[in-house]
Parts: sequence; structure tokens; C-alpha cells
Amino acid sequence: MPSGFSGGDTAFVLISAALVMLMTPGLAFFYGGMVRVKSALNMLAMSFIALGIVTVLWVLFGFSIAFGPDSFHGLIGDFSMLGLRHIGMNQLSGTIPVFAFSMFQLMFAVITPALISGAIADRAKFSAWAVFIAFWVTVVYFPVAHWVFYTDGGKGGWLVDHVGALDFAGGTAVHLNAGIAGLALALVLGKRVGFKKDPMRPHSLPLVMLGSGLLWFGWFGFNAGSALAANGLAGLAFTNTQVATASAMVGWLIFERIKHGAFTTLGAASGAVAGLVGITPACAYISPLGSILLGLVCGVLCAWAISLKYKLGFDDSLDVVGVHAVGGAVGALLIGLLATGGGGSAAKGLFYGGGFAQLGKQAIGVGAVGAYSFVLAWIIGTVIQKTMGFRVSEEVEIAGIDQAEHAESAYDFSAVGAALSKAFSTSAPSTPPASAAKKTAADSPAETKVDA
Amino acid sequence: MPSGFSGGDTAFVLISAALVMLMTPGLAFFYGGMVRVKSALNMLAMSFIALGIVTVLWVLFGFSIAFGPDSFHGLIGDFSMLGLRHIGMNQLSGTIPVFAFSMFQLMFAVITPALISGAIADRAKFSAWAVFIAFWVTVVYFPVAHWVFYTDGGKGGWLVDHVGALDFAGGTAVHLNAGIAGLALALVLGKRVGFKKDPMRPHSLPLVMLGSGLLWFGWFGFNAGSALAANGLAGLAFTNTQVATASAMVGWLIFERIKHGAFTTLGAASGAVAGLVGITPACAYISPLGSILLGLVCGVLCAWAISLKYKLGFDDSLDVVGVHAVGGAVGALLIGLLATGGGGSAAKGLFYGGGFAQLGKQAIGVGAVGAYSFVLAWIIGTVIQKTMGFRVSEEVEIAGIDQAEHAESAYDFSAVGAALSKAFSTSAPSTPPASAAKKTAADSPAETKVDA
Amino acid sequence: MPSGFSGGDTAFVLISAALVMLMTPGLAFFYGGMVRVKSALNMLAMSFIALGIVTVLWVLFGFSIAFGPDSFHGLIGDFSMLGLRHIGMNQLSGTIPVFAFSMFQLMFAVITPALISGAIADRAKFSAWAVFIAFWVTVVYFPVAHWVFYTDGGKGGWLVDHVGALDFAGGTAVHLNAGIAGLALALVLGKRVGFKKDPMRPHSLPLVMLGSGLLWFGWFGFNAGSALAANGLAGLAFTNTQVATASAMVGWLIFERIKHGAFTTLGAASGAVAGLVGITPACAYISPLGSILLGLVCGVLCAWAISLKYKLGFDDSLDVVGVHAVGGAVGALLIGLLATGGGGSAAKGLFYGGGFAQLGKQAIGVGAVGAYSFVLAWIIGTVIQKTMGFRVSEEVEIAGIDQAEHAESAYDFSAVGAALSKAFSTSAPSTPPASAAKKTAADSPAETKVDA
Amino acid sequence: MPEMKIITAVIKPHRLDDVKEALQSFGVHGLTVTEASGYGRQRGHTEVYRGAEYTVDLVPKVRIEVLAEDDDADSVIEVIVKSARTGKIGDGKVWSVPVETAVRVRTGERGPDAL
Amino acid sequence: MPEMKIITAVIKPHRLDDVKEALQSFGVHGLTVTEASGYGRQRGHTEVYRGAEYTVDLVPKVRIEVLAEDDDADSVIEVIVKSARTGKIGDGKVWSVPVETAVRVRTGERGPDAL
Amino acid sequence: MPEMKIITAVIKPHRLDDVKEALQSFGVHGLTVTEASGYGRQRGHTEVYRGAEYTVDLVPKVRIEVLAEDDDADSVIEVIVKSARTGKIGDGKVWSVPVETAVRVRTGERGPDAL
Ligand SMILES: Nc1ncnc2c1ncn2[C@@H]1O[C@H](COP(=O)(O)OP(=O)(O)O)[C@@H](O)[C@H]1O
Ligand SMILES: Nc1ncnc2c1ncn2[C@@H]1O[C@H](COP(=O)(O)OP(=O)(O)O)[C@@H](O)[C@H]1O
Ligand SMILES: Nc1ncnc2c1ncn2[C@@H]1O[C@H](COP(=O)(O)OP(=O)(O)O)[C@@H](O)[C@H]1O
Repeated sequence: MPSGFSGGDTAFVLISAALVMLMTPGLAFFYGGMVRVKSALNMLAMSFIALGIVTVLWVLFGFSIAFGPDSFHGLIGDFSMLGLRHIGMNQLSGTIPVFAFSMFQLMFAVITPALISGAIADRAKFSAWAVFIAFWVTVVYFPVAHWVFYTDGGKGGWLVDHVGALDFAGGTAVHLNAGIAGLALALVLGKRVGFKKDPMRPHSLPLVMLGSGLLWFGWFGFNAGSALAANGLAGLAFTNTQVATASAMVGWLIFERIKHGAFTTLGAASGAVAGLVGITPACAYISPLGSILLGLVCGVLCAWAISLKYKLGFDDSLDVVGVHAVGGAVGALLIGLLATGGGGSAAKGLFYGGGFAQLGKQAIGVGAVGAYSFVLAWIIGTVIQKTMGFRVSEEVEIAGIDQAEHAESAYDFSAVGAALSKAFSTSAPSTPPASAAKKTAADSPAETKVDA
Repeated sequence: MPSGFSGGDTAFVLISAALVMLMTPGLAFFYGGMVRVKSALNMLAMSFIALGIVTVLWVLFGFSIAFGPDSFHGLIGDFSMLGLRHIGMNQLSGTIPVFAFSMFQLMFAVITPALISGAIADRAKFSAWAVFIAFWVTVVYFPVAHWVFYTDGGKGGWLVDHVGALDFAGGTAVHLNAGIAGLALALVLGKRVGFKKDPMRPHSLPLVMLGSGLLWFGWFGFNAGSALAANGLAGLAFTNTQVATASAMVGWLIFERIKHGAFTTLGAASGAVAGLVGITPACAYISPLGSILLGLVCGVLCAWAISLKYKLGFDDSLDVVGVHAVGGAVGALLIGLLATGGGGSAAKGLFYGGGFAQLGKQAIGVGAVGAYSFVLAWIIGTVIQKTMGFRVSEEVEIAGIDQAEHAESAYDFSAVGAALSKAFSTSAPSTPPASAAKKTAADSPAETKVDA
Repeated sequence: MPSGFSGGDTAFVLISAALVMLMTPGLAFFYGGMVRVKSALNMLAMSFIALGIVTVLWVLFGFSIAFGPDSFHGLIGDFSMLGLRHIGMNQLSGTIPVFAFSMFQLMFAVITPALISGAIADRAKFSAWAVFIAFWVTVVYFPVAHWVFYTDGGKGGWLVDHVGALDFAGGTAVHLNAGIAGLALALVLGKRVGFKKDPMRPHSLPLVMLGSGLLWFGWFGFNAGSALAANGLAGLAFTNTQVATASAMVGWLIFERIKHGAFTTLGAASGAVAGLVGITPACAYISPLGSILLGLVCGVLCAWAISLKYKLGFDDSLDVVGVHAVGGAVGALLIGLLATGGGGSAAKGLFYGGGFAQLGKQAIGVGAVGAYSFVLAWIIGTVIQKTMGFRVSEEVEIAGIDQAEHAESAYDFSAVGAALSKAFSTSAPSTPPASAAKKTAADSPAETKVDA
Repeated sequence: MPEMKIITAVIKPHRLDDVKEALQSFGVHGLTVTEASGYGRQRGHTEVYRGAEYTVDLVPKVRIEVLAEDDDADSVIEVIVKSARTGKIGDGKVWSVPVETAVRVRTGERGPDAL
Repeated sequence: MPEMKIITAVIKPHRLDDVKEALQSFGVHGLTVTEASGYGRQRGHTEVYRGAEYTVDLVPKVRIEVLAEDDDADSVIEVIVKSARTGKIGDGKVWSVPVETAVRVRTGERGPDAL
Repeated sequence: MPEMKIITAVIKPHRLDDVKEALQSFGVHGLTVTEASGYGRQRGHTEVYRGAEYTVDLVPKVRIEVLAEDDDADSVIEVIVKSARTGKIGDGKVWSVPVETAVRVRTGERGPDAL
């Protein structure tokens, strides 16, 4: 390997990339457990497909747009790395192979759109969702990653290199970005049938807890791995990640106990995720004691913010706005207060004598990413809605989206299960299964509409 | 980074810390799958909350108590690291950042109290449990970790540095400690309603298997990571961990086939965990062939030991005593027989010509930790029971602790699910939900007691 | 540590070994979710037991047979490392401890037989399966690993060192090998009761998705870890693994949408696994763009190949042949077309101007492993079938193999669960539980046969 | 002792809530619900698992039982039929059967008093 | 052919075991059980998911069916009522209905012989 | 209005498909199915969890309900009994009860027209 290479750092970043990859299935379970049983698979599929689509686009042009040398005022990379074609196996980015760096960054690009899906649970056409992902990562995530993550001695992304906004692992680029896009889509698609009326209990809280456990685990790769080296900075990021998450879990639980009278497990899982989101931008800049504070703030604030959807009347089904937009923004802004100057940046926050300077920069980052994300997501969503249609029919929604969109049932626990279905065929049917529910009964041709 | 630093070791320990963190959710699933469906969430929550509480206490004072310079005869650390305040990002502990070491050790402190929860499944008030954890880690785990893990050239913890008891990754400090505390709490809280009479089938064995799989995976971080370096010792510890676990699984299964006529999957999972527990103290000191032996002994012995609770009549619900206390003690003692002198210590066991010396030291370690843990856990448990109450009411236990303590249901698989609940509200109710089951029927005011 | 040692590489390989270990539980869930609820545990147990048996055999003689110095024309290792006895903790293999290398390779030996189990779901006696594993790894996997993976400057395994067939991480040694053995066993055991007639819906697709998520995650250890170093080659292998998997997922889904009218989640999971299988042999030799192509080919081809069992009439229950044999062979052969010469080997494929040479070598590898595996698996399977019996009775199969072979039920979700069983005993019964279903009713002694 | 009826209804799951409310307003304060699957004119759907297509021809239903006094029985049936109706195939059936004895377990009360 | 009754009981799940044993001692050797949910005087409970509070007003019950000879019917009802009773709200109901034909599938036997 | 019957059958789960087909051929186009557990001559099985052995004495059954016209009732019973039979213990029971009113929810049709 060329000089400057570090085996320890490479090991760390490669394993971190694997950890971040696992977060997308983790998210699938976190979300999938929270929906009703009739749309569990759709929820899982919306996350998994992000692994498929974004990875391919990343190779084709995503990496180049996000991390190619800046081509226009810190807004976008150039096209020198299309297809990852001219990258040598041993070419370095810092102390690690470019391929390792590229894979680590890819995993961020994968999970970001997957996060959005929680806002439109139970009601989005799967093909429309796939199209949305492809467009959204291309025109939103890849450029925004360039703004926020691509440093090049002052000539990199405009937020990080021109403005000086700090975002260590993606509070703005990932979480705020996804959260706001979720808000836009929730508005474009409208509310679920029965919103605020029908109870919509999570169908499997153990699945939610599994998801939160895997997210927490993978998040060490996300945050500590963002040091891109196995060093003291990674150690600090790791520590703050753990501490803020724990403290946000405690914060959320206390809020819930006071407001609703019970410590719920969903609250524990949600609080942990709120903490993970909040510490993401800040983990390299603040102290462990600062992380306890940040965690408490995020836990309580997000626990409160998720009730906004009922008050304001938008159906952000799984609280992507309340957790990711709010948590990401709060975490990014708190850097402006809590940055010690002794971590990954010399900038000091208000509480450490740095004045309002950093806070202002942070606000610019939050504002810019939020606004851009909202507008673009709204446009893409609306165009899809108007052209191919984004939302399934009411019948499909009531019967369950899994049946119509995926021709599957999530579970069959019945000892009697096999007995409950009949005909078996291995050849293509004349009508596609997705429309089978619409076939009318042979002996009642007049009755052409079949309800769920 | 300062000289002496190793990127490879840091990568290894940070990832190991993440692996050990994953063990706590893994344990939650292992335990959660084993209880009846009506207390699944409570079981999960008892583990997850350990992540919350212990992490915060660790930052505040735990790390300092356990790994601060010894302040009194090897019994306890000093208070020089309260709040992790004066630790620099690049300050080293051995070849790795102090922050990395601290996080690795934290994960042990988190899982140890979580292990205890299995002994009191289905019947502990969640708030009482949270209080118990806070006190127990403070007065038991943190000091005991100091005794067993804190080395400082003979001036460290009394068991490791004065007595010379070997415990590589926590057979005494973690497993015996938790197992004995579990025994104490099982005695304090008493038996579940229906113990030895009602069948209490595991509600989800796949969840148990998931837990055991994650535990096994994470345990490589636990044991090999305890080398605190990516070196030959870590390789040996990894090897012995895998080998003893496999052989204990086989041992347990054979025992069960002979005694009960079937190879059960719960037996496979339990045998694996018994092996993991048993090899934990010994993994750096014995040979792979020795590990096969140790695994067989632990598998068979624990499979037998779990029947003691029925004979002796204490309700150690999920066999924390039979697996963790017995397995941890056996593993620690077997070092006295099987230590080769060629691994992490030059001390030789009886079978390798070392005589009884090491066995004696091991016995002191086992005795001291066991006795201390029992007494303190019993005292803390009793005080909580007498003051705030530790155990839920019989009505709550029969109806299911998840409903009363967490106001949730673990699953809702019914296609009809939504139809089974009605009123929906997003504002705080006048009475907290936890007590809703106690509301009397409006039209029968005389009948004030409502049964489950 | 001796010179030549690398901490970064050791960290990487140890963690990779842990990742590969996790694949076996992952596989258990992937398979376990796909069967009906009445044989879920059996499916899990068939994978988990591989961890038990193979690990012990590996220590005793497996490692020596596979990776001991060649003792006969590249066919088999010698016996110099029986019991791993003379291996020093700090002895190196390349840049890492021998123990680390040995554990990494062990995990491959564990998962390979586990893969086979999918072909004989729902109908194999557990004890017979355990015996099969022990013999098959001994006479098939250990030698084949020697052929394919053991390099020693031209004096190693015959396929890798004499023929020059490339197989980076086990497309032939692991996947083709297991897939073909699965075919042999499916033929030996025959079809399930109700094959092609009864619907056999997966009982839990979320469990399948969990399995596929863990497999994907662990596979980074499998493939990138096979570089045995944290370097550029590992980065390339990691990249190609991610890319081919994503693209195979997309390929399978498109095929399914066209042929069956729906994007299924099982298709997404299956496509991902097909991609992982296909890229396994090739990941170090081709480019990311080549991986997109390879992924698409594997995704579509495997999606088509799984229908063969219905046409040809063998009951490869969970498509081990269609996914692992086909995917493994295709991946191995595509090296002959797509090898760039710039990765882990200087050999170039047909498309890169290397002519047909490498393709021919690849074909030899595929043919040799496939033929050897089929013949030996068929012989071992047949001998077991004729002696101890390999298949359960029809009654057991209908009632569910979990009850008879494991004396357990996978789930008990009923709020009423406890009420549904009665007598409770903790002592050994006079008749073993596995045969309890055969007890006749006391009051109808004439009716000695009890149906399910 | 006046006679009683047991009225059984098999309806679409998402109508349960309305039926429950309608019965409640009518003055029926108890009922027993079981999950069921129905086979009839209403078609099921097709599922695909790795290329194998299965026709699921049982559709989820909810089965309700209401014990009612003889005099109320017809009205109860009417209330259920009205509140369960969507007008589309598969709305289900309601039938009633005369009951000989009805007892409240808690008190042993019989007949209409058992309700 | 003597007439028969089908006795249906909706009881608390945790009483099933005792009811089963009581019936067994009485001489009834068969019964069929289904899981059910009951709505009545007994209140349900409240659940909270991310700040949304749901009232679950159906409580888990077990539904038992026992075919019995006419002469035994009253005693069977008595046995069930006694063994299922806890004395608290929600203990459930038992009712009986006359059966016209009863057949054992295995043998085709009818009436009391079918039991 | 001709009388109707409600026929209830408790059978082995894996016979459901055949029963459904037999009824279909006979001309019965609707039925309602619930999962049930049966207790009777057929023995259950034993399970072992960490050394504790449980006897599961309820075996899975399927419970079928068919509304039929009076005239068809006996034939329907016959069809079910024949198609559900395996000849081994546990094949189950079938019984019929006269129905007073039967209504199709969708249309309000009564009696045989409700089928
Ligand atoms: N003969 C029958 N006996 C018992 N239940 C029936 C019968 N026919 C229909 N059902 C039940 O009624 C439901 C609705 O019947 P279906 O024929 O689909 O529609 P509709 O009642 O609107 O004509 C079925 O799913 C089934 O549960
Ligand atoms: N009118 C009814 N018809 C059918 N089932 C009923 C009726 N009323 C009550 N039940 C059943 O009996 C159970 C107990 O009734 P409830 O009113 O709660 O208590 P109790 O019977 O002790 O007065 C209910 O949960 C329900 O399953
Ligand atoms: N007296 C009864 N009342 C209601 N259901 C019964 C009764 N006896 C048996 N059953 C049901 O019939 C099923 C079969 O009965 P069983 O005695 O096992 O066999 P068989 O009917 O072949 O003699 C039981 O599992 C139960 O569901």
C-alpha cells in the first residue's frame, strides 16, 4: 500500500461501513414493527429497496456528484469518477483506500431516503416510491452531501468549507434532510384512511426493539466511523454517541411517564433513536457531560414534537419529522452552544466562550438543508403523484398494502395456515396477482365491485 | 496521536465495544422470547433501561469508581475522573484512547445488571427495577469491577493485583455477580403466581434464538476485546470462546436428549450461553482442547443446575443462577485446573503442573464476589420492597405486566386488530393509563373490584 | 508480536470472523422464516447445530485437513495441527495470528453445511442431520477447502495452486458445494408431503428479512475479510459485494414483476442473497461496473432457476440449488469473463483481453467441486437413510417436525396460551416426550394409531 | 321465564366498531367476538412466494355472538344488519337460534337477568 | 334417540384449566375451545403509543362448546358455572341450545353415541 | 318460509380443504371457519422447556359453520362427515341446530335467499 496508508484506519472504516449498512435493515424493522400487520412488508420493502437503488446510482454517478472535486461554488462535485472507473484499488483518500471511503459514504446515502419512508407508511405505491428514491438521492442527497461533507481545504462543499457549519456525521445532511422530505411527502400524499380515528397499534414491538437495537449498534459506525480513522476523535465520537443516546432514552421515558402515565418500550426505543439523531452532528465537538444535556433535550423535545402532527393535522405516520427533523436540527444547533473547541474542531460554542458565531453558522446549515429538501421533495413527490400516481386506492389501503403491492402476507402463524389457502400454481397466471382481489365472482357477474 | 498509540488496537477495541453493546439488546431478546407473551415487553424494557441508566452513571462517577487510581486497599477507585471531565481526546490507556477503554468497560457495566432481570421475570415494578439498577451498579458492580479488572502493577484491585485471581473477561465480576444477585432478588420478590403449576412456555423461541445469536456474536467483543489489543492473545481468546460455546451447546443437548428425550432448540441456545459464560474468565488462559472440555462441563452442569430451582423452590424465572452463577463460577475455577501458563498469564493450573495454588486464588475470587453480591443485592432489594414496593399486584401479574407497567401490547397480529380497540385520544387522560384497568364499570358502582 | 505482524489486519480479520459467525444465525432466520410454523424450530436448529459440531471437529482435525501443509497432490492437508496443539498464541499466518486465521476459516466451514439444510426442510431427523454434517464436512468440506483456499506457492490445493482456478471467498468451495449437496439430499430424502399441491407459505417474512439483513452484513466479513488484511483489496472486495448484491436485488425484483406481477419482499431478500452468492468468488477480481452486471445476471438467473424444481420435480425446499449452486457457479464462471487483472489476481477475463484461458480454469473448478460434492453427499445421505433413517414419518411431517423432533412449539402468542396446556412436571417422564404423541388413549386400547 | 335468543353475525372486520356502537346505543351492553375466515361469493387474493402462486380464498371476518331477550332479537338483528352493511359482496350473514338456558357465571342468574 | 344439547360458555381464560378438570371429573370427556374477546361490564385497559392513547375495550375470553346428552345438560351447565366462577365482573356467560343431530366423524355414530 | 339449520363441524385442520371442495361440489357455496382447539380421546403431546415438561392436551382443530336449508341439512352433514373422515381418533364432531332467522347483511334477504 502507498505511504500514508493505515491498516488500523482501514479496518475501522470498512467495519464501520458494514455497521452503517446494517442500519438500513435495522430501520426497516424499527419502522416495520410500528405499522399494522397488513402493511409490515411494504414498510420493510421501502427500506430494503433503498439498498438496491441507491447503491447502483452511487457507482454510476452518486459518488462523483457528492465527493468528486467541486465543480461549482461548493454546490456539486464533478463527473470525474463516474462508474468508479478510474479509481485504483490502492488509491488513498486520507489514510484509507478510496474504495473504503466510498463505501462508508454510500451507506449514508442509502439510509437517508429509507428514513423518509416512515412518513408515508401504509399508503405509497411501491413503484412510485422506487422512482422517488432515485430522483431524490440524485437531486437532493448527493448534492447536499457535497455541501456538508466534502472538505477540500476551503474549496469543498459550501456549508462546510465556505460557511463553516459543523455537522460531523449528518445531523443536517441525513436526518434533517430526510425528516423535512418526509414532511413534504406526508403533505403530498395526504393522511391515511382513519388517521386520528382508528387505532393504529404497532403490530410488533419486539420488532421495533430489534430495529432500535440494530440502529444503536450500527450508529457507532455512523458516528465514530465518521472520524475516518481509529483514533482519539473516534473514541470521543463513540463516547458521546453512547451517552447522548442513553440520556435521551431516559429523557423521553420521564416525559412520557409524566404526560401519559407509563414508561413505554416504544418510548424507550424512540428516545434512543432521538438521542442518536441529536448527537450525530455534534458527537465530535462536545464533551460527555454536554452529551448528557444534549440527550435530555433531544429526548424530551422529540417526545413532545411527535404530538404536533395531531395538532397541525399532517399524517407523518412514524414521526420522521418529530424525531429526525427536530432531532437533527436541535443537535446541529446545540453545537453552537456546546462545542468545546477541544474535539474535531477548534470552534467554540456559546457556553464555552465562543459567542454566537458558530450558532449562526449552524443556523445557516439547518436553514439551507431544510429549505432545499422541502422544496425538492415536494416537487418530486407532486410530479410523481400527478403522473404515475403515488398513493394506493382506499380499497387497497383498507385491505392492506402488502396484499396488493407485494402479493404476500407477513405472517402465517396458524397451525391451520396451510388449510386456509387453496389453489397452487407455478406458472404465470393470466391476470397478475396484484389485481386478483378485483376479480369478480363468477356466479355474480353483475356485482363488479368487491370490497375488502 | 501520542506514541504508544495503536490504530489497529483502537479499531479493535472500539468495534468490540460496539459488539458488547449489542449484547444487551441480544439479552433482551433472549430473555424476552422466553417469557409469556403478556410480559414480553417488560422483559425487553428491563434490559434496555440498563443502557440508559448505567451509561449516565458511568459518566458521572462509575468509570472513576471502577477504573480510577485505587484509593483504598484495592477496593475502590478514586474520584479523579468524575464526569469524564479531565480526559483528553488523545489521552491513552495502554495503546488505545482512554475514551475507547472507558466505553468498552461501560458495556460490561450495562449488561451485568441486565442479566439479573431474568431472575425476576413477570413480576417486578419497572420503576423499582430502575432504582435497583442505579443502586446496585453503584455499590456492587463498580467496586467489584475495580477488584477484578483494575490492574496497576500490584497496586490495583485486590482480587487481581493482591490475590492474583484470574478473570479475563468477567466470569466473576459479570456472570457470577449477576447470577448471585439474581438469586437474592428471586428470594426477595418471591415466586410467580402459578410457579411449578402453570405452564409458562416461551412465547417466541425464534426471538430466543435471535438473542442467543446476537449474544454469541457480541461475545467475541466481550472476550477477545478484553485483550484490549488486536494481537495473538485476542486470537486465542476468540478461539476459545468459539470452541467452548460450541462444545457446551453439544453438551447441553446430549444431557437433554438423555434426560428428557429431545434435542430442544432452547437447549441449544441455553447451552451456547452456558459455554459463553463459562469460557469468559478462562478464554485467555487455556488451550482449545481445554476449551472443549470446559465447554462440555459447563453445558452439562448448567443443564443440570437449572432444575435446582424446582427442587429448592426459589423462582429464578429464566435461570440466571443456573446459567450465570454456576457457569461463571465453574469457568473461573476451571482456570485453576486448565491454565496452561502460555496465554495471558504465566500461572499454571493443576493439570499443567501448577499445583493447587491458582485454584485457591480462583476460589477466593469466586467466594468474595459471590458473597458480596448476594448480601448487597439482598439488602438493596429488600429496602426497595419495603419502601416503594418491588413486586406488582397479583391482579397485574395475571393480566400481564406489560399492560399495567407499560400500557402496551407486544403484538397485534390480528387482521382484525384495529377493530379490537376503540376510543382514540392524543391528549393526557384524567387518570393515567396504568390504572385504567382499575376503573369500575359506570353502571355497576357497587362492584368496585374488577378482575383480570 | 513477531515482525510481519499487523494489528490492523488482525483487528480486521478477527472482526470479520465474528461477522461470518453471525451469518449462520442469519441463515437460520432466513431459512426459518420461510418454512411453515410447524417446522420453524427444526430449521433454526439445523443451522445452529452446525456451529456446535463443525467447531469441535475443526479443532480436532478439520483445520489440519484443510489448512495443514499439503500431504498429497493438493488434495488434502497433513495432520500436523490436530487439536490445534502446537500452535503458539503469537505464531503468524501472513500478517495475522494463526488463531485468527483459523477462526476466520472455521466460520466458512460452519455455514457451508448449514446452507444445505434448506434443501431438506420439514422432513429430516435431527440426529440424522447431525451425523450427516459430521461426515460431510470431514470428507467433503475440509478437503475441498484445501483444494480451493490453501495456497502455498504452487504446492497448495490443486484447484488454486495447480489449476489456477480463482475463487476469492468460496463461490465453489462454499456455495456450489452446498447447493449441489442440497440437490443430492433432496433426491435422497424425496419430496415433502404435499409438494406442488399444498401451499407452503413462509410463516414469517420479517424473520426472512432479518436473516437476509444479517447475511448481507456478515457477508462483508466473508468477502472483504478474505483479503486477510485491511487493505485496498479488502476495499475492492467490499465494494463489489455491496454493488452486486444491490444490483441482483433489483434484477430479481424486475424479473418477478414481469413474470408474476408483483415486487415481493421475499424476492428482494432472495435477490440480495443471490447477488451475495454470485459475487463471492469474484469480488476481488472484477470492477464495480462489472459487479453491476454480475449482480443483474445472478439476480435474474437465480429467480428463473428456482422454478426448475417444479418442472424437474425435485423438492429443493428452500431453493438451495437455485440460489447457491446456480449463483455460486455463475459467479465463478463470470470471473472468466470479467476479471480485470487489476485486483487480487493478474489473470484477465475474456472481456478484458484474457481470452478463454481463465474461463476454462474456472470451469474445471466448478465441475470438480460440483461432481465431488454431489457424489459424496449422495453416498453419505443414502447410507444414513438406509441405516439410522434420515426422514421422519409422514405423521410427524403432517403434525409438524418441531413437536416430534424438538418437543417444542415455536410460538405461543395466545393471551390464553397458558390455559392451553396442563400437566407440569420437572422430572423425567417414563416415556420420552418425542414419542408422547404416539401414546394411545387409555379408554380406547383397540385404537392404537393416533393421527395428527 | 321469557325465552332468549343467541344471535350470531359474521361480518367484515372493519365494521365491528360501528356494530358495537350501534348495539350499545340500542341498549345491548355485551357481546362476544371471535376471529373467523369466510368463504363465499367474495373472492380472496393471490400470493406469490418465489414463483409459486397461491390462491387465498378465505377472507378475514369477525364473528359476533349476542345473547338477547326474545322480544329484542329481531331489533338486534336489524341493528346489526344495518350497521354492518357496506353494500358490497362479502358483508356476511346474521342468524338467530333460540336458547334454552342462559346463565351469568358470576351470579348464577338465569334468563334475561343473565345479560 | 334422546335429544342433545350444545352448551356454550364464554369464560375467563385462566379458568379454563379448572373448568376442563371439573368437566372431566363429572364425566365429560370432550370439548372444543376457541379464543374469543368479550365486551361487557368488565372494562378493558388503555394503551399508549407515542402519545396516542387507545382504549382496548375487548377483553380476552375463552369460548367452550360442550355437546351433552339432554339429561346431563343442566348438570354440565352447573359444573361449568361453578368451576369458572371467580365472583368478579367478567366471569362470563353460559347458554345451551338443543341440537338436532350430532355425529362423530370417525364412525358416523349419531346422538349420545357420538360423544 | 322454510326452516334452516346451522351445521357446525369440528374437524382436523388438514381436512378443511377437502371438506370445502366436497361442499362446493355438493352446491354449498359459503361457510365460515374459525380456528379451535379440541380436547377429547385424541391425546396431545409433551413439550420440554429447560427441563420443565408440559403436556399440551388440546389439539388444533378447525371449526366450520354452514347455514343450510332444512332439506339440505342432512346431506350437508353427510358430505362433511365423509370428506372429513380419516378414520383415526380425533376426526371430530358435526352437529346441527335449527335456525329461526337468517339474513344476508348486504341485501337484507332472509331465509334460504340469504345463502
Ligand atoms: N352458507 C353459509 N354458511 C355460513 N356462513 C356463510 C355461508 N355463506 C356465506 N357465509 C359467510 O358469509 C360471508 C359473506 O358471504 P359472501 O357469499 O362472500 O357474501 P354475501 O353474504 O355478501 O353474499 C362469507 O365470507 C362467510 O363467512
Ligand atoms: N349479551 C351478551 N351476548 C353474548 N356475550 C355476552 C353478552 N354479555 C356479556 N357477554 C360475554 O360475557 C363476558 C362477561 O360479561 P360482563 O358483562 O363483562 O361480566 P358479567 O358476566 O360478570 O356480568 C363478556 O366479556 C362477553 O364475552
Ligand atoms: N362433548 C364434546 N363437545 C364438544 N366437542 C367435542 C366433544 N367431544 C369431542 N369434541 C371435539 O371433537 C374432537 C375429536 O374428539 P375425540 O374424542 O378426540 O375423537 P373422536 O371424535 O374421533 O372420538 C375433539 O378434539 C373436540 O374438539
